[in-house]
Amino acid sequence: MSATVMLSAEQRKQSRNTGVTLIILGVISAVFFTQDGGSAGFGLTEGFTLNLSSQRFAQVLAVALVGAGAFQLYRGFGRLMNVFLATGTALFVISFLAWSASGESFNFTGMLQDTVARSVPITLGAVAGILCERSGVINIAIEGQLLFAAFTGSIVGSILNPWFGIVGAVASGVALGGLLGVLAIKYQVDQVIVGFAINFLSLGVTSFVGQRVLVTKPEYNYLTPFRPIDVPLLSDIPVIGPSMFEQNLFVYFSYVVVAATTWWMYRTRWGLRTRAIGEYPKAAGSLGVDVLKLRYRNLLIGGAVAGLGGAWWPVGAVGRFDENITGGRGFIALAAVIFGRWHPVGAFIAALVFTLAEAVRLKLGNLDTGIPSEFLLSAPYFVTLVVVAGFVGRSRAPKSVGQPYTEQ
Amino acid sequence: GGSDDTATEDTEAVTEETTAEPTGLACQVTDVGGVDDKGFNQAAYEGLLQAQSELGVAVEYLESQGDADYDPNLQSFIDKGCDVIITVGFLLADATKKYAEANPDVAFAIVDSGTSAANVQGLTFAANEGAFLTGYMSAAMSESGVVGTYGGINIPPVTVWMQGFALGVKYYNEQKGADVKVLGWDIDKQDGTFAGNFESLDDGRNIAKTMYDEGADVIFTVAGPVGLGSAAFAQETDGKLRIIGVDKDMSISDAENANVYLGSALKGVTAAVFQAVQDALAGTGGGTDYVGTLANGGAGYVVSQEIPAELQAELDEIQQGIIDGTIATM
Amino acid sequence: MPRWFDALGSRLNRMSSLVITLLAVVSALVVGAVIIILSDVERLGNGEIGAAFSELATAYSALVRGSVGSLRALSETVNNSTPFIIAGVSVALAFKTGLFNIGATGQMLAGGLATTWVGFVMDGPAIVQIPLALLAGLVGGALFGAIPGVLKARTGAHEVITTIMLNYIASFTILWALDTQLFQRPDRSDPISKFVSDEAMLPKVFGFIGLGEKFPAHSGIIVALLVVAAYWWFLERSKMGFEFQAFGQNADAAEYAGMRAKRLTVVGMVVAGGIAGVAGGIEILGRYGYATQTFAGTIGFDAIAVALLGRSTPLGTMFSAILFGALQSGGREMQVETDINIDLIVVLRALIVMFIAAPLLVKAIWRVKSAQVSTGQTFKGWGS
Amino acid sequence: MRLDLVDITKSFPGVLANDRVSLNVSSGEVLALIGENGAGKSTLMNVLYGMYRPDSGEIRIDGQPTTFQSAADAIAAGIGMVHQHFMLVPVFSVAENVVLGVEPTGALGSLDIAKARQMVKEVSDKYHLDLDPDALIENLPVGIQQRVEIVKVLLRDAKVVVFDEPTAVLTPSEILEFFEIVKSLVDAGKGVVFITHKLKEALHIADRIAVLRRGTVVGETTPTQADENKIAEMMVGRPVQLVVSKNSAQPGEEVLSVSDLTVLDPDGRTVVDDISFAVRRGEIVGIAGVQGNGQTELVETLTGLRAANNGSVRLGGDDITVASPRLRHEMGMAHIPEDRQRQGLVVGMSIAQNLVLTRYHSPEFSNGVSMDWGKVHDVSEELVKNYDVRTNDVDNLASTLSGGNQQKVIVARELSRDLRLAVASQPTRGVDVGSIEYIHSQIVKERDAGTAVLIVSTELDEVMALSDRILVMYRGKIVAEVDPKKTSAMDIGLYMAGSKPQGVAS
Ligand SMILES: Nc1ncnc2c1ncn2[C@@H]1O[C@H](COP(=O)(O)OP(=O)(O)OP(=O)(O)O)[C@@H](O)[C@H]1O
Ligand SMILES: Nc1ncnc2c1ncn2[C@@H]1O[C@H](COP(=O)(O)OP(=O)(O)OP(=O)(O)O)[C@@H](O)[C@H]1O
Ligand SMILES: [Mg+2]
Ligand SMILES: [Mg+2]
Repeated sequence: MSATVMLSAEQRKQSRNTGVTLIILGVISAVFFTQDGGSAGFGLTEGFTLNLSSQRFAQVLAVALVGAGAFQLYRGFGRLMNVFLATGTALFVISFLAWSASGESFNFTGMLQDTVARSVPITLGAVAGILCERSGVINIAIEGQLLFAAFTGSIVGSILNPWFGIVGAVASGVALGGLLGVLAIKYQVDQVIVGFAINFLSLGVTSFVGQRVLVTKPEYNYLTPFRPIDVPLLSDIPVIGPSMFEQNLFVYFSYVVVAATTWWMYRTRWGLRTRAIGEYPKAAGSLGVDVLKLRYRNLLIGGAVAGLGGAWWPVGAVGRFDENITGGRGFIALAAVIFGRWHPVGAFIAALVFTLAEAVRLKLGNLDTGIPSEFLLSAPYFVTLVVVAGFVGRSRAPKSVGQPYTEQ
Repeated sequence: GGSDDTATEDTEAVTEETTAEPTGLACQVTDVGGVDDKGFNQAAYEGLLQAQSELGVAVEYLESQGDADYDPNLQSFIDKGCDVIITVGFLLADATKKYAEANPDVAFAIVDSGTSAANVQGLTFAANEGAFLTGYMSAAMSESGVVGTYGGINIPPVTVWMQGFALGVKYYNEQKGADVKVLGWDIDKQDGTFAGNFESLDDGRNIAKTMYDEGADVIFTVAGPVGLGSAAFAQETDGKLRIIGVDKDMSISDAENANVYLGSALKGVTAAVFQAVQDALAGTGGGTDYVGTLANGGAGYVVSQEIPAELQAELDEIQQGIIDGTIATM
Repeated sequence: MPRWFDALGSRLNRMSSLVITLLAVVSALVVGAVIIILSDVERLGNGEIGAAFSELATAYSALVRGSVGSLRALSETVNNSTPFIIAGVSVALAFKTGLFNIGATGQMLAGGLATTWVGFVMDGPAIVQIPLALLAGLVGGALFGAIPGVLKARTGAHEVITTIMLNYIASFTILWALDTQLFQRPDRSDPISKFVSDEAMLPKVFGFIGLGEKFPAHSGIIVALLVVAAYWWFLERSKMGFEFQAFGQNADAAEYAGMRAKRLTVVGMVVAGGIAGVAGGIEILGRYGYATQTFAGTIGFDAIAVALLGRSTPLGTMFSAILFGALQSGGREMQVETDINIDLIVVLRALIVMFIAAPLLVKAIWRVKSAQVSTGQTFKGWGS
Repeated sequence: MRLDLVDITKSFPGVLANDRVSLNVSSGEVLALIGENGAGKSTLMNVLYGMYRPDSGEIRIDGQPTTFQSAADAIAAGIGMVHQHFMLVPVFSVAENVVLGVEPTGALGSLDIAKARQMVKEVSDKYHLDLDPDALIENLPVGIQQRVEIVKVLLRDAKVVVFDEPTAVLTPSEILEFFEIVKSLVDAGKGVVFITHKLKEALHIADRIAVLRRGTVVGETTPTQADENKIAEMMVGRPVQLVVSKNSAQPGEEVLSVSDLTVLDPDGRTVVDDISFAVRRGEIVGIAGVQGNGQTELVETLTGLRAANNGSVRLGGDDITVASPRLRHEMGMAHIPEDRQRQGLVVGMSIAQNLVLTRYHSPEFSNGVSMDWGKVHDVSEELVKNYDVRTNDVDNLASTLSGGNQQKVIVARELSRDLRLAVASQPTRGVDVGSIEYIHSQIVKERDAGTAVLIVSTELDEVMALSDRILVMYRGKIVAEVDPKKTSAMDIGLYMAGSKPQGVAS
């Protein structure tokens, strides 16, 4: 008997869920998105706007989705399952947009551009979290690290210049990473408690000191953020180019960080040891790897990455700090860590899913859909919920994350 | 108490010179977001400071961190023997009513809400009037024929601005047979684009960017600090995108970005609060409603020098029309 | 080793761990003081070091006076502690079941809204209304808590993600709800609900002996203490409590023993959500009498710190909740008497949590010997 | 080189694990270290390996006193260790595990995985331990995992190699292979410390035998001077019954009947492949097989922890293929799980609570809402006494018990009630002779009381000693049914390895 003929309960459940999902999406687009006759303009480049008939598109898509779903239930795509699911979902989103934009047009490329730009702090925050958790330390403090870094970044950046702002932000990220390290590793404090404490500490200190100092000295809280820089050649690619390569340095930083961390995590000695101490520290320890030192190191690097992410607010976006400016982005990043399955690229994608949903909801605000603004506001969170429940499901954390390591 | 620098200095100054005779104690309870919120809490507090210097009253304020703080803060001020207590924001309406009724001998005034007791003066504002004019002005100044607006959250004190703005644009279209489009507020549905908060500046940046991508070249921000993010983005567009500030003249409050502000729609909170303190000390004002309008200067707008003289003339005309009620702004 | 010896040892430990806790609080206050002084730019600028320090003294004494200094202060502390206790138990119970409930805020909103609804649609004697309204809160919170539970049981979606998302969704949904005919107060255009009927409001706890004026704390504290007692009974005596803890500590063993993982996950979140819902209801019936978008404030989130600090035990959670409540009322008084902004409270809270959670650190700082200290982890990783 | 442990003392909170222990081992010799559970063997070796620092006493290498700050020092000093619980990262490949800590690197510290593979190859070829460097550890049978551990040690060219209970998980043939490896190590001039419970093996391979009891060395002897009984007595401190005494079975009607049972793992691989068999009341059926041939999945399916993809399971005529674990339990099925730490116990709970883990809900202890802990306490005291669990208080945490006693808690819990079927998986893994003797006698008692017993063990001796019939599992199939009295361990070992003994028709 071979596996292709028979499926385990898990697999059956998964493939069934996929099939059902596809069909549901199909039905939805059949029922709703075919309502409106008009054609929707997707602004792709300066000159060119792609007009597609929301009705036609939805009809075709509906048939395709239901067909695919049925096939999935009846035979199963096997390996390709997730590819179909992803494509199906993407097309569904487009159909949804076409429906809402029918009779009007909107700047599609600009939407993607915002999606990428806004993903920066979430991605960097998540990578910071991954660096810590891969080596076995839970980092709930991402929000706090981002917030504090934004604070120092703005002050230092205003007094000296934006570049120093980044340095200051990174430094404060490292400092908080160190604090997390000392408490979680040396004094073996409950790691989740430390994380929360650091979050409260950052919120409190930045608000308190901010109020006492920045109000007195507004000049310490104004700097000129980075402007977008076009990457030669790449930025000329239609749609992709403007969305990914007409951005400011922070976006490019985040590309580099994601790529570097991935390489570092899976292709280097450090990475191997890091994953080892996250999975089974005793094993690494028994081979003479200095578990604690490595954990410290990763927490500091993670802090630096979070610091860079925090610098995005003053230096990469709005040129100043304000009370609680990060507004919970660090917790979205935490979700992205899990959602992205502790993989930098996964986290990047997770962040994009979230910010795409945000960008879409803003477009919808300008288009004529009957949806109340309160529901539009919750859309990004709702989408994340659905995506995590529907596609991501159970994800495997590093085995020993959260458990302090003692040599004896 | 209070940690606003000017506050401390002046309070000390006052308490020193008036350990002799403070003419009274004027107190303010803010809603969430302190007296540094670049919004109405700050505006109201400036009214108190004005009263402090001009009327020689001592001033105090308490910041509320959440709804749970309203009652205790009011109680503290009752205990402190404040002569007049200014509460800021409709969120404090119920608490204000409660304490006003319990303490008939203390004078209260509440910003953004009507009177609710014999000793409460309501301070409300026809914010839509100023917004209407900035809307007209924006429409006139827009080259792209698209303007935008967005709010913090979907509550009347916010949407009243957006409504006035949109109506101003509508009026411009009617007058000039133009077709200037408004993003972010739908007059019929009474709904539009919101940041969902009053703190995340990058939301402001992102919303401005999104509207800019859809062609908007003037954006009216009604979300407190969030608007600063829009200004920051406008900076990047090198003058292609202009911002209309709210509450106060943002070209002053956000001096660094002064150049991006095409104007601001104003709400005379500061003046009203000053007036309220004065009335309270005089024992008048209780049970009445002060409504700030273009007429009494309690609502208004400012524009940057650059706007052409004839547009300014039109604006003055419209302003007159609004004042004598020939032009509807709601 | 003889039993009495163990007993003695553990008593000594408990005592010394009390000492450690006190030292932790002291350490926090010291660090807080440093922050206050250093951030007092004007005074330092003008070289008025003395003034800065005297303000510091005022601040800290105000902190004490405002939290326990008078009957009114005490009663404020009680009112503040009440929701912390209940929501804290919600989070703690989830921890015991191996679940990380970040969603107490959303569950409070859901429960509070349900309570409000019952509060204003029905009338009748308090004895009927109050229990029913709170029951509604329980149900509301439970239903909202069920979502992450079922999602985890069915799809494995991690509750940390889902509860965070649901908090945002809840806060926007309540904003919408408060604008609907059903909830919105007729004479108001802003998102604020109708008043619950007077009978539904919780009476003052000492009203019956005429202390209602001097000690205005509402009787929600009684509910809170009942919740703590119930939580204790649940953990120590109940069958399901045993299942929850077995599952929380070793899911494989629990399944081996015939417990139903999926059901426990769902029920665990339902119960936690229900308790948080009651916390929301208590705030409505005890404090406000109506619902706004922000009535839950950050209680649901602070409750996580409360539960962590209390090691998720009934008494521990209760005491840390009371500490948080005291800091809150103390902070208000501090703001009244000094120029120190209330945000400082958040700082102090963070420092206290940090130091109390780090006994080894405190011992190192204060050169304390002895005292066995636990360094257990409340939340054992992300599972998988 | 010569290695001396002198007066090593090491205590843990509440436990004196090693008490002035002195031992020595030199190149080219095998020292067997024997002792009950909790005697302190692992602790002593962890001290030697720098994982623990001793409270007092010292380590000498060729007479030179040395102190190890960490494992790194010990490794540098030429000491290698194959731990009782393998120190392998399950999600890593063989090569990654082997080179961890001594990774060959290229530019920018990038891993040179090709070099790593080659390093593994060299060593494994040299000592004839064939290994696929790219296989994932979690997919490897324990026997192979152990080879990886050995290669790890050899790669760091250790001069003294410590094996902590290496044979517990091996088949007879694997054990023989293992002894070959040990010999080749000794021939290569290495000193070997060999920790075991299995006296036979100690006698077979060791040059010297040291016996540890309650943290102290109670004696040292040599295979020529001593025999099994003598050593066992030294270990336990009293004469021990080594061979299971049982009279022949009186099989009754079928209790458990399994037909065409097929099970897939989550990834869809077939792990139990169309199995059919029956167990009758009053008999002990043993399932022999190398770990990882589907026994685990079979047991989990029989006990309701895993869903069957095909086929049926019947208990006394009732179809229980889809019954929940609890229902099966209530129908009189007992389950002694293979991994006591992972499944059998909640170590953070009290011994008493663990003793009722599978029946806390019964009317005896609970009215459905609340628990009667008083009752639980009394029953537990009783069980602890009857099943000889060594503890001074049933309210102590289960984690405070040594391995053997933890196992007895499970046995007590599962066997102390009226049963129709008892499924016991690795009932005595890592348990000392004293406890083994006891647990075995309990199992036989169950059989004689008319229970159908299914034993699954990778320790062939155990299966042979206990079973009335033996089924051999290989690659998810039952490849043979043999009578232990008529078949040799060697032949069964061959079945377990997938081949057939000579003279057996295919
Ligand atoms: N043994 C049980 N008793 C009662 N309720 C249960 C039990 N097991 C699960 N549940 C609840 O019922 C729901 C469905 O359980 P089920 O085991 O069918 O989930 P499932 O494995 O996703 O099912 P399927 O594989 O058919 O999708 C679960 O979400 C859980 O809340
Ligand atoms: N890390 C530890 N903390 C506390 N006690 C420990 C620790 N490790 C071992 N012990 C205790 O020390 C004693 C010796 O344990 P050790 O593991 O050395 O025995 P052992 O001879 O290896 O037993 P086994 O044959 O089961 O492996 C036991 O009582 C054990 O409970
Ligand atoms: Mg503040
Ligand atoms: Mg051992």
